[in-house]
Amino acid sequence: MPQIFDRSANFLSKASLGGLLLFVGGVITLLMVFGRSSYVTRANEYIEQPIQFSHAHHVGDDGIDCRYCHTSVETSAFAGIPPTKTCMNCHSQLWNTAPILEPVRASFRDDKPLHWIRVHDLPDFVYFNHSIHVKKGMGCETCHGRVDQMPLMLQRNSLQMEWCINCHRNPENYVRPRSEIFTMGYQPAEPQSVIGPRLVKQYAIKGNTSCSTCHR
Amino acid sequence: MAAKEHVPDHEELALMQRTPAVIAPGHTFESVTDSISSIVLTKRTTIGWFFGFALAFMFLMVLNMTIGKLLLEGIGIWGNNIPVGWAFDIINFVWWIGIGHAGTLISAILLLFRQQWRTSINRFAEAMTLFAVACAAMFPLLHTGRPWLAIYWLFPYPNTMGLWPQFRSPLIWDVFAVSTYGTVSALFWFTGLVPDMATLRDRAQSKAARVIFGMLSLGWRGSARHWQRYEMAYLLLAGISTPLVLSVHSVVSFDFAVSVLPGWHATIFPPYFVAGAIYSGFAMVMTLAIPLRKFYGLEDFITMRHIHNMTKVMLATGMIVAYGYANEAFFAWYSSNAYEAYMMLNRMTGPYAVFYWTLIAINAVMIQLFWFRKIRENIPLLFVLSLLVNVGMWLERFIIIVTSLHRDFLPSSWDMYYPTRWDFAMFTGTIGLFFSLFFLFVRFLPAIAIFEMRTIVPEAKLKQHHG
Amino acid sequence: MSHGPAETPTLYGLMAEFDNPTALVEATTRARLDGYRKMDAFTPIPIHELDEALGLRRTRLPRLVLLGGILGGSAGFSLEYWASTIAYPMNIGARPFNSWPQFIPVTFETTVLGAALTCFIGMWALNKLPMPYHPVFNVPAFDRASQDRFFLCIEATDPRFDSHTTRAFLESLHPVGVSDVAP
Amino acid sequence: MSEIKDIDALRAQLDGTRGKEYWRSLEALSGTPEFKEFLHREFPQNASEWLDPVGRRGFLKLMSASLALAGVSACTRQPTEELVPYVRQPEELVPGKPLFYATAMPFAGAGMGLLVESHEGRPTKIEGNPDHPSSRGATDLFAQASILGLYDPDRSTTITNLGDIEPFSAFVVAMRSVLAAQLSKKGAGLRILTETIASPTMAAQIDDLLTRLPAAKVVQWEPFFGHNAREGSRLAFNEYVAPQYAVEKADVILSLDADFMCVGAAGLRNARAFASRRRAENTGTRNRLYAVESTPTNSGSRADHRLPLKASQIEGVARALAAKLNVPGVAAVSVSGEAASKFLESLAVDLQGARGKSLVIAGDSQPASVHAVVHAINAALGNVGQTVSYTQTPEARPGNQIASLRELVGEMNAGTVDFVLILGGNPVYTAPADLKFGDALAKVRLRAHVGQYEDETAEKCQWHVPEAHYLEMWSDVRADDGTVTIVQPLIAPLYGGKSPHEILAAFAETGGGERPGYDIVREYWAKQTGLSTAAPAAPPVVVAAPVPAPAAPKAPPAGAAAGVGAGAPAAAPAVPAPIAAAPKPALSPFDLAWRKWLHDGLVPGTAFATRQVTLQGAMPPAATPVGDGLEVVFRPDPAVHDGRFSNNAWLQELPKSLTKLTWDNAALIAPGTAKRLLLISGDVVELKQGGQTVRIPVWLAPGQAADTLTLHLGYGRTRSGRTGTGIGFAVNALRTTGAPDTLAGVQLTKTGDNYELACTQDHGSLEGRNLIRVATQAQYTADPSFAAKMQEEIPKTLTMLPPRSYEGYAWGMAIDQNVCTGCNACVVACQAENNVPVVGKSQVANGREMHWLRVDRYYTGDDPDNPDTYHQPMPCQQCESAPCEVVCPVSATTHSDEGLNDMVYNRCVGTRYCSNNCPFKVRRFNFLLYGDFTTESYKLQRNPDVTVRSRGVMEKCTYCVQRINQARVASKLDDREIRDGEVVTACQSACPTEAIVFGNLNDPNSRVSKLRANTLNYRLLEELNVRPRTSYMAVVRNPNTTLEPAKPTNGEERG
Repeated sequence: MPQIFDRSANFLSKASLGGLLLFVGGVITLLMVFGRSSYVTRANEYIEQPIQFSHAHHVGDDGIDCRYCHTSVETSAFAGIPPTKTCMNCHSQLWNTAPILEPVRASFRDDKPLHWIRVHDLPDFVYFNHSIHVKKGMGCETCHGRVDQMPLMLQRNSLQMEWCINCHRNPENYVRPRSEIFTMGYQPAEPQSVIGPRLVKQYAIKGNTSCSTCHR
Repeated sequence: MAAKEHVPDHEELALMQRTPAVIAPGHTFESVTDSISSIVLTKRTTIGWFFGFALAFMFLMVLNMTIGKLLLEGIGIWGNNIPVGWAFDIINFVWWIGIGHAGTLISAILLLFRQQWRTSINRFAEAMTLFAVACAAMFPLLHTGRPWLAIYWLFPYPNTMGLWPQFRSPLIWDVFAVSTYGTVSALFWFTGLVPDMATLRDRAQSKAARVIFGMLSLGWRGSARHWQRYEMAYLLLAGISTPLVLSVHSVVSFDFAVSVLPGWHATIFPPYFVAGAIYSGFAMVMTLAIPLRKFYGLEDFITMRHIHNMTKVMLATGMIVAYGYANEAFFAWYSSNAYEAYMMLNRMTGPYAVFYWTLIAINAVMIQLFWFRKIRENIPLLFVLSLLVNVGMWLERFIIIVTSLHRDFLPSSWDMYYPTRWDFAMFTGTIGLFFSLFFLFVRFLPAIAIFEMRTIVPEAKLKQHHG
Repeated sequence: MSHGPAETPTLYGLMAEFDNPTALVEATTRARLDGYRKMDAFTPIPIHELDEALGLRRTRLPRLVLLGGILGGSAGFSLEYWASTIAYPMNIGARPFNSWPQFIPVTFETTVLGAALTCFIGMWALNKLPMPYHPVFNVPAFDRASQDRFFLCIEATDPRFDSHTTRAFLESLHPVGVSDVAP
Repeated sequence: MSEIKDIDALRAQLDGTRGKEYWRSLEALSGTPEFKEFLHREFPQNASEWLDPVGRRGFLKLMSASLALAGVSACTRQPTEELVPYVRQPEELVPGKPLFYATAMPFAGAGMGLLVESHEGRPTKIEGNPDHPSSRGATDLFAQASILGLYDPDRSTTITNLGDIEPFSAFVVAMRSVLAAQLSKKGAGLRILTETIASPTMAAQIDDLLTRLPAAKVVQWEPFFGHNAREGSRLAFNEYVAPQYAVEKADVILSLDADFMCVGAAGLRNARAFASRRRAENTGTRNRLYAVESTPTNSGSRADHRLPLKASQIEGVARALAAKLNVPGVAAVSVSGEAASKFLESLAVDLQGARGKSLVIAGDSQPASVHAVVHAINAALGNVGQTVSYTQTPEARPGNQIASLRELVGEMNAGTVDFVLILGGNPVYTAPADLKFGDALAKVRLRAHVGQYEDETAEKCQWHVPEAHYLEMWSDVRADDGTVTIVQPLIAPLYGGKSPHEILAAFAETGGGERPGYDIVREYWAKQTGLSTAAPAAPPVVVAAPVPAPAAPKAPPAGAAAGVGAGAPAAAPAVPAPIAAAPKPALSPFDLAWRKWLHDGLVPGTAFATRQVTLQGAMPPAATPVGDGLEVVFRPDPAVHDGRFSNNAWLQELPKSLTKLTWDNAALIAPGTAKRLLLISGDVVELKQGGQTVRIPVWLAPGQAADTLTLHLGYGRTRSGRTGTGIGFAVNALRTTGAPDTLAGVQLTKTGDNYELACTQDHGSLEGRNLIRVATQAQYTADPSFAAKMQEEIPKTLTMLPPRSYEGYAWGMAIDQNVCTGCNACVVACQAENNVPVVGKSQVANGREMHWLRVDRYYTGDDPDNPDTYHQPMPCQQCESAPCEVVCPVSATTHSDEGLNDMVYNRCVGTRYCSNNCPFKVRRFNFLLYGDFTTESYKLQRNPDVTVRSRGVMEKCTYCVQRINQARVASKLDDREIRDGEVVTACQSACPTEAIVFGNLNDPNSRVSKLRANTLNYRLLEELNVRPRTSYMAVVRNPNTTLEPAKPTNGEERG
């Protein structure tokens, strides 16, 4: 008897074909999204630190300059993490009994370094140099966000290659006067579209996109 | 379709007496349909099938093991080195892809040329193509050092690096060519299968079989309207596949022709590779057809006519390949380029000379046997020869790849290549994969296109007196 | 099936069964001359005479395939062009960013792919397949339509259709048999 | 039996081939399937795969591999990392910037001045100290590789007494008791066995000891040292003096079995001096080098005339020459052989013609009498005061080491020795076999060994104390010209090692036995200079592990992070000398001086004054009778020296410059001799002499003297470490005090065995290709642009591509083959700088070595027993239209804006297509996980600016792009262009002869541009239009026309 299927089979067969297409498409899109999600990039993710150090307090309230702690940001690839000594400069006087600071005092006492968890962590095959970016008028804020409003440090941007490349291709959209590098919440005096290209010329910025600029 | 409006006039009848027919006399719609579909539906699965499948499956497992080790330890388990960066991996790739070509050629090109004799062999030839491509397609991925990245970096997709494939690289051309080739062959093959699925659906006894074949046949009911579009689509696919099949091996040959290496950098490569592909492909069809017709009693459908024609094609393409060798040698001398000259000298007298001369013996000398009708009618001998041709074509790729690489421009970097056990495991493993798939195919799908066979039985011809 | 009509009042049509292609073609021609339009023939092999007999127009598949090919090809080339000259231009062995000769192979392959996919999908779509359920399958003898029998079905929706006269007409074509087709 | 057949077949092939044919067959032999087949009967195929050291690291590596692969794929989260700041940051340290400290490497009786790069307290790379007289900014391969030795996990880590772990105090107590016991008998039973003493402080400590214990003895033993040279000077002048050569002043140089450019403390200086008269830019007259040698040497490979001669016959040549030059007191000797006498004839004339501007140098392995004769010849030629001068010896206590060692062994056997302290060295392994040193040592009641490894000697001693690496200790050392460098530590001892000074302190009167080396050295120098040491700085070296010593950071050498001009003295303004920068107020006068010494890396005014010497009248009689039959010459291994470096994987895998062998030693034999004895490379032979036998495979070495086998010591170690133990063949058994250098009358028997040697270059012939372009001086003057003419015609329409221009910098390299001696320093430097992994013997044998820079060695000429040898360093050619880039499917290798051929490891998927398409085959592939991700200590050595490559990726020379980037950033930070010579590649900075020049091709005044403009400049495979950025200087030879009649066209390069 040649009739094998019920009428409904006609709809089912077409529907299932369509469904299959949708499913495959969906999975691929999902992977794309996941690859850029903050789960992968760790962006906007608070990280427990041995000491609840607040940039909001030290930068925002106390207005300490970035370079007081990150001493080598203008001279070296590595911005520098302050030695315990730097903390003790103040905290041997201020809050020198506060329990929250005990790890710092302990470190200084026993000559045991503090172990911070790295927040901005580039892959090992990427070589980033702070000094040259600072020299060429890239503000801390541009990559690190409003540090002065971060009770706990977190990563604002994806730090993925497409994000880096974006600025290397059009630095004029991000460059700021050298005087404003360490300003938080900087607002350009003139529109960026005007000041940007001028600074790019003035600072002889060459957004280098050769592979060996970052990968060796 | 070729057969359809064909009316044998007398000189053609005369021809048919001399050369055996494409189908034995006395067959009807029913007899054709029955003898082919019964292999799938009613006949008991032979012990021979189980034995053969088991053997093939064993080698398939060897392949799995090898791939496992490959992924764990890296391609260092092979014999590849610097300077010989490619060896068995790419040899096997080119060899399999080449074999695939016969299937498409038979189903597409012979269709366009209205070659009636294709009908009884095109189905399993196409299946062979698919399985060969499946074997080949593994290598562009597995020969890389980091397959887990290659598998998606080789395809263009918007990634977080803002990077795209490097479209100037022949390897990218390969990726596109092979994947296109695989897809189109599959579509072509499936399209051809649908009416036969309907036949099986309607002949099947068990409910399950009816449902399964029912689904696969997409509810095909043989409507004249459908047949019209179907025939058109089939013709179009054939028309599309023909340039495709020629392009695929041309692209594969670019992997070499585009480089600067003496022995690779040659403009003759595309035609010479395509001819070689068809040559090896027909050899493989022969290797498969001879046992197939024997064990399943299909001598009525795969007749001496087919055997003859296939050997003739092999003879023709084999001669083209041989011309290719001659041409390489000639230009090595004529170009008066020291590197080219040394490359040829090294092939003929170097450490791998024995392989070179074996290849010449097979692909240039041995095929001359096909001139003789006696040989063309000696089935067992043909079987052996077809196997030898496959060996010869494998050696050709070995010579092209290894001897060109192992001694190139700077004598200081010259070195030797020796395969390891894992190279052989990989190779035999793919053969295992190929035959496993083929055994499953002949057991569960009609190995010969039933409806096309129906079109060439006498019944199919309309009596002329209507108007 | 015989008791089909009992369940559903209306008929899908009437089905005449023939045992050779010539008879079918003649019958179809006669039916068309007789003024029937909504009818279809079912055969185990393609029979080109039926196109004429049923008065079928040439399919528009070829034009679709051409379109598909052009789309595929241009998509392929523009991807290559965009990726290597606009998205991320790189100096690759001193080649120009737009090395169009080296973009041809991929363009060709995408053309073929586009055409082939259109052809495959287009053909099934135009045939409205997959359609596992169809009234003609209700005819018990229809399972031989995929083997060695040839069927002509005149549908009830045809203006000239009348279960009695049409049946009589079909009988007059010396079929192996005529049967109702339940919807 | 079929083996025999195969081999006979091979020999048949070998016979009746001549000249360039010969090289091919040499190669073919090791290449033919039947030969490999034959090998594999000994070594089953793929056995290598299982014995493979890489494979053996096993599971852990697989795990890290899988981690590595997880790390790179897009959708995985990175593992969290920690940031660990200092507690108190050293003030001179800027995180992320390397510091450079000046120090010196004590080696075989002299010191070599170095600058050591340090990243946050981890020494990572060694450079030469441009200010140092014997280094001049260059280094040799041993200095380069010593950084790996520092981190060697196999170094001994604990003080042991009879296997029990003891504190250092316990050792000191033991020593004090020995001292107490010996005081009564004036130390009659106390013996100290050291390596050659080149440290003034140590010499002073010993003198102090000997004044209190006059009967004690200090014996020095160095298996390879200028023993004969010293004895020769005593024969000639009746005193121990060291000849100082001014090679740059010599027009004609004769080397008698001397590798004066690569071996010995003055090697670097000599090489630089020789090159100054030889390089492509050289405008003055080229010097001419004659070499008479028993075994091919690197110096010999640069000779214009080379005469291979059995070592024992060379004395004859020397005396015959002396006679021709009418040196008083030398009887004329007739030289056998027509070639030799002709050679001698024209040589004598040539030397005569260059009186006062010639130089004759005798090799350390030639007997003392030869050295004496050579001194006389130089005097007769009026070279003394011109090209050669004499000073006191750099070693503090010159003497006949072999004699004193023999004496010591006598005493030990006699049982008169109560206690022997072996201070460094490995005498049980290195002492001549006839002494049976090990057995004698066992007869001593108390034995202490101080060394970096628990080696053969440590095994025979009760006490073992780990010795500090020179990068871990305070010390001082004299260079060959006497200049003193203070050796300062870069890192606190990793394995608690002690310096010799700290050991000897145990025997000192003062200080209670334990004193930091820092105090000892400072005290000595305070005493020497007589400067006041008021308020000396405390030695914070005692601060817990790795922080850099408080030594003054040296201005980095050219090309390093804050680069200063090349050659320009490090006092360049870029980095202020810390005296100025020193924050501490009121340093004592001594501290001021001290800091300057440390900063500059030398103590001013310590170079020796030349000494007037007077020749003794009569020349000594010929030492060695000319022996018939086979002769063996002993040499230190080119890579592992006397075995002290045998656990250094970099040196083990280094292709030895003339044989290209790795991981093994072999008996070098002349092809002619081999043919006569029916030997092919790899045949294992048994060498017999005086009841001693040595089993070793032979290796056919073109240029080797007939009937001479060269045996390299340093292999077959039984207690070396995971790398060095049990590899190669021990040959010391044949070396006796009687014949430490040359052994005559050796019986050779074939064993029929064959041994697989891992060689990185099978093929030495040029196959008539114009890769190396050579002309004689005459041809060059006739046609200065001969090199270009040898390039085959290039069609105008070679390319259809539009030309690409490079604005800004366009980096390029020029390599001068005239001065490349193939010393291999560059190869090791590259390995150290770029984290190049080691792959192990089986992988090398399979053609998978990873060196980014290889030095190709080609032979030309028709006589396989005396070919011309050329070295061609082969880095990535950085082609402008790079074939590798076009074929990469994922743009993992692309071109930078400055014309570099970038390789992006993290993008690479490893198709190896780029390597296949590279005409120079300079790309290297990680077939397995070669990078060592597991050994902690080695991680400290890695260059943090270069990615450590994982499995399955391609890698290659980058022109040290990390250095370029650092220089670019540095220049941008102070708004200027990169200066010429500011970027110096690792290979360039190591090169003793400055054969490698790197710079900006867009700057017409850069040195590299000037070389490019030189008529000798040519690029390889120009006809392929790959347009390499690396170019080569064609070789100009300067033959003596009487010996080599000028040919109309130059045939040499036609191989």
